[in-house]
Amino acid sequence: MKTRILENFTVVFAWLAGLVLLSGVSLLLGYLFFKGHASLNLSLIFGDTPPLQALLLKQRVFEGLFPAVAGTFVLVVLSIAWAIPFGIATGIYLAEYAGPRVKRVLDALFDVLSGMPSIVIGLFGFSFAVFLHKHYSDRIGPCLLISSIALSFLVLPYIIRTTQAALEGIPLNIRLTALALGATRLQNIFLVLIPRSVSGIMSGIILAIGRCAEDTAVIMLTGAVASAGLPRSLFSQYEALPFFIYYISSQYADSEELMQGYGASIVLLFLCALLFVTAYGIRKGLSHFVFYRP
Amino acid sequence: MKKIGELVAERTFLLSALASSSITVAILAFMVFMGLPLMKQAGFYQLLVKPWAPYQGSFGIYPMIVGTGCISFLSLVVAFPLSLGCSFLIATIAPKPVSKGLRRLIELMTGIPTVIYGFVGIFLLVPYIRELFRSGSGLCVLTAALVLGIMITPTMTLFFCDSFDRIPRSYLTAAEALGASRTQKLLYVILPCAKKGMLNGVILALGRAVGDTLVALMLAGNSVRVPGSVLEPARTLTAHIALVIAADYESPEFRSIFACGVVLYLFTMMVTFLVRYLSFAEGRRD
Amino acid sequence: MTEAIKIKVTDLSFSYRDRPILKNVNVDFAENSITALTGPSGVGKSTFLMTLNRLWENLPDADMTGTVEIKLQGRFRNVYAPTMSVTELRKMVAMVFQAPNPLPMSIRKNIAFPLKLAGEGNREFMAHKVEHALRMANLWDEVKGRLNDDARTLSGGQQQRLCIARALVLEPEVLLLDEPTSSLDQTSIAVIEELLLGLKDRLTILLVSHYLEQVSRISDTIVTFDDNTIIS
Amino acid sequence: MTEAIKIKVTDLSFSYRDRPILKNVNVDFAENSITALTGPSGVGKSTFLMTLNRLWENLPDADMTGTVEIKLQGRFRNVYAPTMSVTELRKMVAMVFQAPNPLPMSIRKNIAFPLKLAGEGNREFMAHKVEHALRMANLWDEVKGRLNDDARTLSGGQQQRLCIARALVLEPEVLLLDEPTSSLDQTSIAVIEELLLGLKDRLTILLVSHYLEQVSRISDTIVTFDDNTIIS
Amino acid sequence: LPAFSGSLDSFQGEKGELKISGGTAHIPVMKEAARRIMMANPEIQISIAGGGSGVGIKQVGEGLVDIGNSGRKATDEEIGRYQLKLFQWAIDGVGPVVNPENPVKALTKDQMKDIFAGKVNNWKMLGGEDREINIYTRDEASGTRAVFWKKGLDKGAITSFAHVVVSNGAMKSAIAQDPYGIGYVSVGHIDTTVAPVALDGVVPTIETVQDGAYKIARGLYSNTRGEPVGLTKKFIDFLYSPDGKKIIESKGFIPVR
Ligand SMILES: Nc1ncnc2c1ncn2[C@@H]1O[C@H](COP(=O)(O)OP(=O)(O)OP(=O)(O)O)[C@@H](O)[C@H]1O
Ligand SMILES: Nc1ncnc2c1ncn2[C@@H]1O[C@H](COP(=O)(O)OP(=O)(O)OP(=O)(O)O)[C@@H](O)[C@H]1O
Ligand SMILES: [Mg+2]
Ligand SMILES: [Mg+2]
Repeated sequence: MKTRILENFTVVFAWLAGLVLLSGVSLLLGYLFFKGHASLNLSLIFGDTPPLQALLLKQRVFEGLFPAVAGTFVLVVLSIAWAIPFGIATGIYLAEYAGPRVKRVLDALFDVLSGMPSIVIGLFGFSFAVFLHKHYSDRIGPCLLISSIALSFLVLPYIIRTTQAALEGIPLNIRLTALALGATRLQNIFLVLIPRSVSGIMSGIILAIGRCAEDTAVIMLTGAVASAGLPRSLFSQYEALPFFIYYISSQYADSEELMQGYGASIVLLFLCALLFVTAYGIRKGLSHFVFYRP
Repeated sequence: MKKIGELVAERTFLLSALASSSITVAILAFMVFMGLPLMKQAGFYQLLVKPWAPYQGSFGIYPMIVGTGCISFLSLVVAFPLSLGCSFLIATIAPKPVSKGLRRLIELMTGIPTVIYGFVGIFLLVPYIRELFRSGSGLCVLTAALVLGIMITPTMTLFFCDSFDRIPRSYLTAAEALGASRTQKLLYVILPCAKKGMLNGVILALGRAVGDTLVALMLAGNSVRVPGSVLEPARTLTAHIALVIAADYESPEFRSIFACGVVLYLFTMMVTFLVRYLSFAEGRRD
Repeated sequence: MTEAIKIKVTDLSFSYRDRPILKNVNVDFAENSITALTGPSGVGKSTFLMTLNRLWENLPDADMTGTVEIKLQGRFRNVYAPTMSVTELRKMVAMVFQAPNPLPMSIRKNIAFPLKLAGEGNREFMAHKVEHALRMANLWDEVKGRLNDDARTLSGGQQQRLCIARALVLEPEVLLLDEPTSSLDQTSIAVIEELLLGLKDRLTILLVSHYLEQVSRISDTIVTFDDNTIIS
Repeated sequence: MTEAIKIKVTDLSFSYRDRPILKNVNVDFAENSITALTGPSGVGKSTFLMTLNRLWENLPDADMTGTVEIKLQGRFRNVYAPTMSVTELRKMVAMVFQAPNPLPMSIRKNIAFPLKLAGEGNREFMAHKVEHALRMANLWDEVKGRLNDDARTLSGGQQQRLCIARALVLEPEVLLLDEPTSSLDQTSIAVIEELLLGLKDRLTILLVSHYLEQVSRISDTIVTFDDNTIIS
Repeated sequence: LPAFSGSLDSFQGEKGELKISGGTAHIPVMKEAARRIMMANPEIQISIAGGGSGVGIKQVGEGLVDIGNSGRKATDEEIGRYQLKLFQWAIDGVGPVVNPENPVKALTKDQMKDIFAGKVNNWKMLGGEDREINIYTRDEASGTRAVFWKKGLDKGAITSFAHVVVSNGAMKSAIAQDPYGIGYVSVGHIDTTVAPVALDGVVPTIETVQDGAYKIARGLYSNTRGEPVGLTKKFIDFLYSPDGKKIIESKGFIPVR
């Protein structure tokens, strides 16, 4: 009898938990859309500036999200550009070259890196910038370059892990095919193994993009500012969407600005969801081990 | 000719692996290096147990450690039952289509940006908590923990589901053939077998809760005091870094955030090695 | 057949993802006898067994039509009737698999597991049942001293007898065995065959086996599967 | 044996993670003949083939001792000598696996792949070689109209012949085949057997096979593996 | 004082980047001025970050930014160390604020000191609702905090119970959200979403600050390292121009004469 009660309780409990989580999240999203849908229009992004003029960089946007969106875009492109070559090369090294001992050590290091709180990486980036400023060049301070490098540290483990997993998942017979035909190790990697892992690596890259677009803690320490206009150079400060949302949430001046915050949240949410679904579509059953990120 | 190409490539891969992995080491080195003057002066241990009162010259991060502990523990208290329940639903209890849909949805939820949780939390949950308990400002440990709990639930649920999936099919078939209902299968076979994997999920989720900055910064109130109840404000290590980074670079305030960095770093390392150890133990058992 | 009929299968068809496995199978099985099912690999023998206790319902993309009636507690019942509880059915129509599949718990708990599922709480009664089942499976003497050891530490033959004991503990009316001896050595096979012969007057046994010798040694009837249908 | 020796294996031992698979194998293989390797499953036949072209070196935890000498370009060479380039070796000692493994590219590109690896750039020459290899493998007539189709759209037998053609395109001196017909139907098997017989005067062929009929049909010599060693 | 060379015309032909950080009270003025300048001359890029007065002084001193704003006068030590040039372009007050729903709209200075010290912790004790007082303060880098602490609380204690927010804007939105909160903001930031609290009978407004009735006042400074040149100089000049003064006024501060 006691067991029956336990079993029934389990069922009720499970449904209840599902309900709570779903209602929690739908409340979150519902509230966001309820509050923010009214602000979703072109002037949210471009303010009073004609969109075309803004996109062609002919005219500046002051009241809209355009500089923040552009800043996020540039930031993501830069970070990914740093992370991809290192990430893929390291993934290849781990999967194809590293001996078991080396691999154990490197694996542990990347595990630690992938579990690192992003604020710690931000702090590292910030103090590194200050360090460079003091000892190297007056021109360097917290800026786009530093932010993108710090962000690339943040997402490097994603790309390493997906590359490594994709390569290691290739069955032995395929691995041996080209080798038996006289391929060198490098030929095998680039002509057979990498082409077969493209989807895995791509999904890792897209996740990394999502991560870069979403992160706030790193950029608030390394160069994102309240107002900067479009980023001009690697050494300039910039605006970014997630930082904008954070900024608005704590210091909106009036309800209009607050509405912008809701709008920005919805835009960011859509952006991330889109990236996420794309990554998922590219590679179904993508492990969330890769998603994990404090 | 070709040999050289091979060698160059291998060296390149090796170098980039070394460069990438040196980041992990470099971060620790930097934290220690920057925090060293203060740690030397006050002693690392002293920093860990003293309060934060910059005007009295005390730069301890004890309140932040306690704040971090409270908020992340409480968020686990929120997230654990939710994740357990949701993973039960997905594993056996819900009908196939529902369970599939739920799983997709939860996977998608892991992609919601953190700042959005914080943003909605401020305007939705904070006033609600304030009026519900008629005490405090609503910016408190409880609010932060609730939002954080919801935030880490998807990750934890997926880890649970994962450890359920790893149970050998034969165990499940055995139970089914003996007339176990879905719930019984879950309670008497799946759950006992998946314990270790689930512990992994909990530890990783804890790591995530401790490492999160935005939710605590936006919702916990950031007061530099050991919270006396869940309705009082508190500051986490991560939020402390974000707040004090503005201070004078040479000041002990600024140095103290590197102590926070070191603590967070060591915690991450602990989580990582614990998880690795557990996975290793699990791998060996099979 | 002169004996009473225990299981009546009518017009049974089965497919995996629209690939037909069994087509219009009609067959009866006699009570208190051992029926051997043979046939080439992949013809659908294991699948057929699973249609009798509805175990296939947990497989993805599987589909079945037709009726299966089994005389349970004295009267014929359609096992696919909505009133039939699938967990009750599986307690009365027990199954043992090709590869022994002890659960990752002690020997005692393995045997007691079906009792626990049935909601039994009386420990003394359970201990008694466990002993009885182990005795029936000729395993008691070998394991009585180590009932708390993990069941996975037993040898293959012992594990298979454990699984049979576990299937017997609820006193089922039908016992389905899917190549229960294929992973065992000669001695273990002999022990299990003897065990089955001894169980025959209490149960109806359906046994899938590839070993023609074995089949002729212990079975009363032979049913051969061939290319989606049955030749008796 | 009266024919010239092509491959000389001396004191070969092999282990996976300290589990010995082959122990002190000594065997020679004659030139321009088909030698069949048989023996129970898991005894190390595939592993043995991989010691001849050093393919095992890509497996984790594998270890080997002993010498293998092959007469390449007219003189005996130790394939494990430091001066021996492993890629050159594999071009001269080609291998075909049990399951056909076309690369995910067009038929033409599959065949041309080893040429590409060897650094060949002349397109006309390559086209000519491709045709030649496909003709040798009795596949040309079947695929000449669809050289740009994905190789994975071919039937199993065609895929296996494609793999043989791909192995032949570099004009190797030794061809290792690991159960090349086990996943094929009777007609395909006959075609491939005929093909191998036709290749025999140009190549030394080593063929792993379980099918005794096949073995007796086409092989000149039979080497049987048994429990870590070889009985010829 | 620098010459009033200019309106926006003076930016003609300039280009390059100007980095500003520091005091958060300054931000609305900075943003508006930057917007005007950048509109007039698209070649100029001005970035504005907060951080607080301490950050402003420090960053300009270290050369990380071109202009570091502060809501307090830089100390002599800071001036000496970094060769700072101080430009005070407005007068501002720091006023205690509560939520408009809060009936308590006047306090004595002692009451306020007690509140911030945590001794008075319920609005009931001040004639309000029976609810705890939620105290909001600023982080340690804040000039607003420094001024309020010195002149408003006479360097009295601020309880560690207090919530910490990172900017004037954040303070305002926190109080606007919390009916039981009390905090302090730059007078320029006070609008209808928060209610100023009269201190010893004087309501903090521009007027009372200007005529000296309200005592917790301060200057808003823009600091440069060494004598400003080029774009930096023109920006500061602009703050002193008639257009600049209008902006300062419109944002609720009193431009210096
Ligand atoms: N879960 C499944 N999904 C899809 N097809 C399946 C599944 N299980 C079995 N099959 C297919 O159904 C056919 C019958 O399988 P079944 O296991 O019943 O054969 P069997 O007669 O028991 O063979 P064996 O003697 O090898 O055990 C086989 O072709 C098999 O490939
Ligand atoms: N990569 C590997 N790592 C470890 N052990 C292996 C590996 N490959 C094969 N083995 C083991 O080595 C032994 C010999 O394998 P091998 O594949 O050479 O056998 P085989 O004679 O070709 O058998 P079959 O006829 O089944 O193909 C087997 O016991 C196998 O389990
Ligand atoms: Mg079967
Ligand atoms: Mg083999």
